[in-house]
Amino acid sequence: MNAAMNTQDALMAMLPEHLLLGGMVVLIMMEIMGRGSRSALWVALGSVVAAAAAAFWLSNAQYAAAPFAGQFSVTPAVLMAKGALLALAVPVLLMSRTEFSDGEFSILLLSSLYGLCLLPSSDSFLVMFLGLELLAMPVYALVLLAFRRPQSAESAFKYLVLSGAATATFLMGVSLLYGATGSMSVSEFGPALASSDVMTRSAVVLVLLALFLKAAVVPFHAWAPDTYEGASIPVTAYMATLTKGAVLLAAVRLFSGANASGPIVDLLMVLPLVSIVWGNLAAIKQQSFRRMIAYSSIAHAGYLFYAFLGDAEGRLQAVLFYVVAYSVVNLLAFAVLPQNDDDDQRDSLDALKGLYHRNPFAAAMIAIAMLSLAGLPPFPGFAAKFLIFKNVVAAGYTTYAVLGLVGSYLGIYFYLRVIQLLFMTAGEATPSERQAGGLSRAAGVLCLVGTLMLAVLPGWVLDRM
Amino acid sequence: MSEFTMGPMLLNLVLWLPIVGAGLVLLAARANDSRARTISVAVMTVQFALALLLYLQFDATAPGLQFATQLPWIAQWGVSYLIGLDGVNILLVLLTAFLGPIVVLGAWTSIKKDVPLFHVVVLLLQFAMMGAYLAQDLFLFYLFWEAMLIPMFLIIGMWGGARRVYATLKFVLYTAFGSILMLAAVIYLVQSLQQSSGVMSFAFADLYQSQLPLSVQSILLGAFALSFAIKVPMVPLHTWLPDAHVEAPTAGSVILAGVLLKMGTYGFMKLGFPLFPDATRAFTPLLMTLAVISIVYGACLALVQNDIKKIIAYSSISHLGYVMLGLLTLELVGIQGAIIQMVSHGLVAAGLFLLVGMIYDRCHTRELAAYGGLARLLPVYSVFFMIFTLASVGLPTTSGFTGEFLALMGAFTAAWPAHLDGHHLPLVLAVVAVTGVVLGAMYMLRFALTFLFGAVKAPHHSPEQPLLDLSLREKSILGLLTIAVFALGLFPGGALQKTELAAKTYQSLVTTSRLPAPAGVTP
Amino acid sequence: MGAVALLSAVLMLVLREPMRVALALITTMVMLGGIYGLLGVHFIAAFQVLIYVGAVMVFMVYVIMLLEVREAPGNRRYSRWLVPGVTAFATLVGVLGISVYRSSADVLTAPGAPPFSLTQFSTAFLSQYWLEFELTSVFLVAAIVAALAVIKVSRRVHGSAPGSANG
Amino acid sequence: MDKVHLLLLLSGALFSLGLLGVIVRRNALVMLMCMELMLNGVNLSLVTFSQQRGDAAGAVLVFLVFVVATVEIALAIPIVLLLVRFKRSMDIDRYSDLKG
Amino acid sequence: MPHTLALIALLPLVGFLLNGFFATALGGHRANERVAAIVGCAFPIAAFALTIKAFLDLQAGGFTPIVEPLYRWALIGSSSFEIAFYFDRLSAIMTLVVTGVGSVIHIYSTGYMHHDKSFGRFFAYLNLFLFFMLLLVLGRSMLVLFVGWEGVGLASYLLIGFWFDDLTNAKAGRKAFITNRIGDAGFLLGMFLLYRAFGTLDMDTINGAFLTGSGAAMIVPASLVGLLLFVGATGKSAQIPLYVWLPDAMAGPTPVSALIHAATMVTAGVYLTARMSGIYMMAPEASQVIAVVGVLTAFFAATVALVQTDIKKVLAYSTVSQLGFMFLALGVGAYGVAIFHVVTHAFFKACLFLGAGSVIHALGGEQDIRKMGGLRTKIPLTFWTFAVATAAIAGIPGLAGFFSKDEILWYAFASAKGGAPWLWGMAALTALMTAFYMFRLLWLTFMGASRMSQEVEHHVHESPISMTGVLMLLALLSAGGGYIAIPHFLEAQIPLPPIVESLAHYEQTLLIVSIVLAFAGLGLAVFMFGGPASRPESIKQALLPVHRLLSGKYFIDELYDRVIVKPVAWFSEVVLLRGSDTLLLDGSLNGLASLAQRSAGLLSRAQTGSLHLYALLVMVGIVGALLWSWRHV
Repeated sequence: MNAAMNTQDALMAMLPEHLLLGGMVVLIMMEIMGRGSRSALWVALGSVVAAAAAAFWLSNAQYAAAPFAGQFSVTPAVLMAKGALLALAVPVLLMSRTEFSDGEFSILLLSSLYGLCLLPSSDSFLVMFLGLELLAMPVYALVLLAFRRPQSAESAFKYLVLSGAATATFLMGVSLLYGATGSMSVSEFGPALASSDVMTRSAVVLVLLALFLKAAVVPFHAWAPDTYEGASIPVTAYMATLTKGAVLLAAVRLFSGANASGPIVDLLMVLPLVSIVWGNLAAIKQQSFRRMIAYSSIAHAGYLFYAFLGDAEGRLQAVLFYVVAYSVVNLLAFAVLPQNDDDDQRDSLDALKGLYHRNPFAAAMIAIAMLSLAGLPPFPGFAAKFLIFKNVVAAGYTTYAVLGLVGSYLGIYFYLRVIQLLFMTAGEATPSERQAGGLSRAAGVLCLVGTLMLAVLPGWVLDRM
Repeated sequence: MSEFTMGPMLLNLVLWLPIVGAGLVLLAARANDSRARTISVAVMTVQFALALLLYLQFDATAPGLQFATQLPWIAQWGVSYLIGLDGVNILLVLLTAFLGPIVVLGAWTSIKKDVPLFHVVVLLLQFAMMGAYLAQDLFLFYLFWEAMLIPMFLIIGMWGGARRVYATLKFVLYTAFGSILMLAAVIYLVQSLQQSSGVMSFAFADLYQSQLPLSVQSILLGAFALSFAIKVPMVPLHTWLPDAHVEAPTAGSVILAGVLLKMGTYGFMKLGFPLFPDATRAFTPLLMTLAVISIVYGACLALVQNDIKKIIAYSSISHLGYVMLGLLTLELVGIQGAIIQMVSHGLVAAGLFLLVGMIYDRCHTRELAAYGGLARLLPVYSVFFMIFTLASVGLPTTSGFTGEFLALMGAFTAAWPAHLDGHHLPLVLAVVAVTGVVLGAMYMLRFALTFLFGAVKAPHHSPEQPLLDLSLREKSILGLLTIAVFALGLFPGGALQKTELAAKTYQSLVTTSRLPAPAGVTP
Repeated sequence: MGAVALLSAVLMLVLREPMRVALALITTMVMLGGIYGLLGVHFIAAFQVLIYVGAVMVFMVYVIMLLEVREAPGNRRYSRWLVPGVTAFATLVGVLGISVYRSSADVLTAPGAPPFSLTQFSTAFLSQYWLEFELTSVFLVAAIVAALAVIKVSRRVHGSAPGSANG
Repeated sequence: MDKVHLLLLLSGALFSLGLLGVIVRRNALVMLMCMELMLNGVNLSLVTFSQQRGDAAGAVLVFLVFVVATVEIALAIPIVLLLVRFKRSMDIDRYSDLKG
Repeated sequence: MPHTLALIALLPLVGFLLNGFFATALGGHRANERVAAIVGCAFPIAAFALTIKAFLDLQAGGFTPIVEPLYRWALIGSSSFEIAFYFDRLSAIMTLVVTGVGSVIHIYSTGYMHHDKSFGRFFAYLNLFLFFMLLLVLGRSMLVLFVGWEGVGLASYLLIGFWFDDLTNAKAGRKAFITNRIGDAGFLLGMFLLYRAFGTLDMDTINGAFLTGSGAAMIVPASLVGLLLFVGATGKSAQIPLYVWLPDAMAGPTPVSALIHAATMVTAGVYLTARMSGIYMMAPEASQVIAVVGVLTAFFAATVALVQTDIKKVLAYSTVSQLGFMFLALGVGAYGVAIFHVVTHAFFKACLFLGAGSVIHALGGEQDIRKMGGLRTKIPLTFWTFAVATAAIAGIPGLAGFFSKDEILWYAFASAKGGAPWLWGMAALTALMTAFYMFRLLWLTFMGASRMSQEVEHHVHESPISMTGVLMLLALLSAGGGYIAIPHFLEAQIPLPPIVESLAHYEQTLLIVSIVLAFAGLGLAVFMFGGPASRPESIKQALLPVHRLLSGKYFIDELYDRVIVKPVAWFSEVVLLRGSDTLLLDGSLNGLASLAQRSAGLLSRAQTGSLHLYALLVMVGIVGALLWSWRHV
């Protein structure tokens, strides 16, 4: 392969990343020139849309390349995953308008997205490590950025410390794996699963646990509720959906082609199951919307990791479909949440009481989101869950599939409780309550379209994943 | 029948009309209550007309699905959009479509708040119920099956009584629990079909080919049965029903009793039993016992209720016990009886709930003791009440008789040879089930006695402001139901003819063993 | 040297004053740098001392001095999770140790490969790993923006925070 | 007990000590330093392996860890400053408003 | 006319619908009383006329049964459920009685119910009753019979509770319906057994199969079927143990008691048994049971009737007793005789009830015979007709009751199919009591001095011609009805049982004995009640415990209440509702819910907000996972 080809590949294969980077650069320039915080959003939006479009286009063209041998490669499926996640970032950006007027949000989000894009493509742990850090680091800042209340700092700090611990754990695992195999290649992870060597085994476990920590799987979940509650709506939305999805895609990349085996299986069965039950139960008593979503996301991390019990073949599809279905409705709920000058009020579940009578659209959208999160048909959450559990059963882990489903049953209650508040409980608006902003609602509509598409044409979507 | 090529299109229309209607209500009637009602009733009526047309065009001699549509939907999973009419669902589809306009008309004045939303929700529910009956693909069925929950959740929760939130949560959580396990079973079933035959399909017809060992069949049947038995509901999984009925608005009760509960028995008939024939036969004694317990238990509890809605709610448990009994006899007579009983209960319970709703609208209490002598006060109302009471009791010439009579006859017909062979349980059960006939008379007549006879007593009634007897609207919906009740009581032949082939198919599916070939033949 | 590193690391956890903790950490880091040097990876050793001790820890020490918030004397040093924490810690060390000792990986027993030079490292970094190099730069850019953003927030809440008088 | 094992044990011990520090120390800055300690522990093992393998990849990763660690501290310090500004304490136990 | 039989049945239905829609509150009383009366009577009379025509047709056809299919109710597999009518000698007799007696009672009612506010409704119900009764007797299939069977129950329920403003009346109606339902459950079971065996419910087929001993008949034991059907009959025809509803049923208007609870409906059980004689002929055990139950019912009901003070109650127990006689006849295989007694009983009991109705009418609603007396002169027509009917039931020779009752006694004694002297003895004793209590009734009501209050006495008046005319007609029939040789007429269809040879010569003796008994009863009654009032009182005092037992009707109602009704209610309320439903099922459900809530609270509290704890969790997680991963090493 000659250099020219390689350069072209480097350009093409990383086109989405380049577009994001370009957006970042433009934004930084604008920031430096001190103008256009208003147009920053549009620039960011443009670059995300362009990146997503590029990813879809390349995926559609069946583009596959490895411009940096052993470091970075793309396949159509990976590109599709990137495109999907990038597309999900659009509503996040749109709903950020009501909270963030500065350009920093956009820059940070773009850089985080850049990290996100690296993950499913990484061939070596080096790139994956950078991807994880690039994904998470801007979020520390983002959590703080809206700073509506003192707890935001606490929230950011907790996230930072535990995420740092995750980083260290990840590195420890990588290091041991490196020692055992002599290679930083991600493809060593799969075979290592079956290894009987203790060090290799510990390495694998540590890497996996680091991902559990990032994705908030019990018992590594504790940061999530506190962080989500302390952050602002768009950031919580981002963390609950894209960040989590990216970590899962990283996990898919790690496991690439390998079926779960050995001690990992136990971890993949038990901890996600505990997560499902824990998350769903703890969510019952919550009073804060974001906190509730956090517990919900803990449970969903459980379902997502269940996918790794299934055969490797359909794993990316299952995870991606789940992430998309789960994210799109989560974003839907966040996008239409009424605005309120008082962040505590906005976040409070009590504020949702009787929302239907004040704002039927928002209430209906939140209800759809909750039902989909609960995994009730015909909403996309169901098909997503179905796919995962189908794979789990196909792999022979029927008992755990049943337990997982029963665990998911526990969650129905608190989602319904939200609907109950929305529709069946009398409530008054607080004086400062307003409808969600126009862009935010536009984000909601986008998500609704996505939800409907996933609900009506899951087959079509799956075909492309 | 060859000239009738519009069938599939019409069937799709029957299914999707409510969605169109819901859209119209949303668009055209955002804050206009009466327009919402009009659209709703118009859509439902058209749906019924189409369903009736299809019923008439249905060829009773042709096996298999009719007017079927099959489109690939989720090709990767072998899921297709497959709907069609067969003998099992045709009457239920007709019933659902028939009750549609009645529900809307019944709620005409009693639903006062959030009227457009109410109609949207009712239409969505209608869509989901219709879909569940029409679906011939397990995935699709499950989708509709679960989708029914949400509108019902809203109907009870938003327009219900004082304890509506408790009731509606209980309803949904109870039902959802069954569904979750059923989902697991569905996945396993499809997966094992794929592994054994290489066919990835959710179509009922394909799943009927599956061969599973008895132990697996039993577990899967257990999961399906749990889900369906909750819906039916069979004792001891019934406690959600009285609460749901009591708290639901009239329209909710009517739909619940009229259509939704049949979903459980339909599920047994269409899926539970035919999918796992060997397990079904192995567990018939248990299931039959539960069915008979339901008959007696429901009746006994109806006997001591003081809430008029609860009486009917418990009577539903009792009546659906006959359906289960009939289905489990595996005798043609019993099966046919079960089908008729499903429809009959749909009509009768709907009528009774409407009647209770009408009196509730006037007097605002559900306490039996608060009433008396309504026959003197509201003669027209009382006549209808008497008719539906008697239909519920199963008096000959009403639909209730046709169903109960055939179902019990089936039970007995099946039990007698078993008895001669030394298996006495079925006979004992059949005899106990017959006592349900007596208990049925006891609780319904107790109800009627306190309600209609004796000294005039009714809240919100005074000589100066007497209660108004039924309005023309109320009379006409009850009249329609009455006609249906008598039609099915006096002339069930036509309906039975349409379902006979399906009943036979069901019978042969459940009686034919489908255990896998013995080990050694297959690795 | 390892022992010293370990000892000072333990000290980190025992010492009360943040400043002393920082000094202990510096000791550990320097010791580690020494180990790296002994291992023959001198440039890493140099980075260790330069970046960690030179940059990070200096920054840290600066902040500690800046934030001379004296904790109330009665304040406990440790959280209430000391005992379970230490237990878990001991187990973890044991587990990690055993996983290293019982491993059959050849790397543990093979004689060390000849140490590579800075040149080799640099060449590798800029050829085989130049993607990482580029990504690092992206990362740093993002980090700068993030840091700026955080500082901006600090400045924004400066006026409103109750403790602003102290700042 | 040879050198490699000892180094790895040290690495593990430092890593664990770092984590323990996060668990038991109440001072926010000390916690941050303990995080650094964890990373240092990891670095040690990376260097060891890299040296043992004669492979540059480990060293490259160490280099990246330097960068990341620096950045994390650079971000963490302002956050701690912000925390202190509100409660005038570095005791992390006082920062548990978010719970439940 | 191709659909004569259907028309016979349907004509009253038309009457019901017309009156129901136009002459009741349902139709806003659009039709006035006169129109309602005309409509109400015209259709039964037309039905009677058609019945006569049908009878003539039957006769013309040499009494070959006429089968008239109407439509197919259902076809299930190969078994077809046809709605068809069947007209043979037996149904002809029944139809004639039903339409005939029915028509005259309708006419009587126009007078009796005059000025009742629900006049139209009454006629609607009566017509409805006739419709169902005709279905019952004309149906070919047991299905049709059952439709009629339950339908007459419904009509009875509605008519007993006709004056529903008084809850007691409505309760009596309910009691009748439910008691009947219990019987019906047995009937259903019997029917199911027959269906199982034959795949059809056509009674002629079933009878034929049993009589010829076809293979299908072997599947089910005839005795079991017979007993189950008899359970149904005990309900409808008020036999032990299900007779309890009939006395209470007197709550209905008197014409109802006459038509439904004396002449027609209550004899449905007799009709059923006679109709299914094919089975009973093959089921001696069942027949034995029937005979015993019949004679016991006759006896016990008669004893109760001895002390009743309500004019209608006496007649009600008398009806029960007479029905017992009929079942005794059935039990010993004398089906034709039973039907004979059905017919004669229809005449004289209808006459008695209508006479009682006339008395009640005259007294403005008074029913207590202790407050009557001396009415003979005030309402002579009523008296004379009542006296004739009393004589008939008491078995005074020459009158209708004598012939039928005597035949019953004879067959009870001598039938080769279960006759036994002790049956005869019981029956004869009952006959004596019958004569006694009937004449007691006659005397207390019409003879002696008046015990009425001044005001009542003042208003006493003879009933209008519509009522007295009917009374006279029925008295005539009571007198002459015995000369219709029904057993003989039916013998061609259902043979009478053979007589035990050795007993044949007792016939004359027994005849004399029964005549003596009838007159003894008369004499005893006259002796007791014709004299001073202290005489019955002293006897009452002498036999106080017996009197109490009898006037308490053996406390059977109370017994049922204690043993069945209360326990069922208790079981439902306490065990099922409070125990199982509320405590066990809902309790465990709520327990689970609160468990979830509590564990949710627990998990929530575990999230203390302490970063230390979170880090500890992480560490423990890592340690645990690593240790776990070694499990397989």
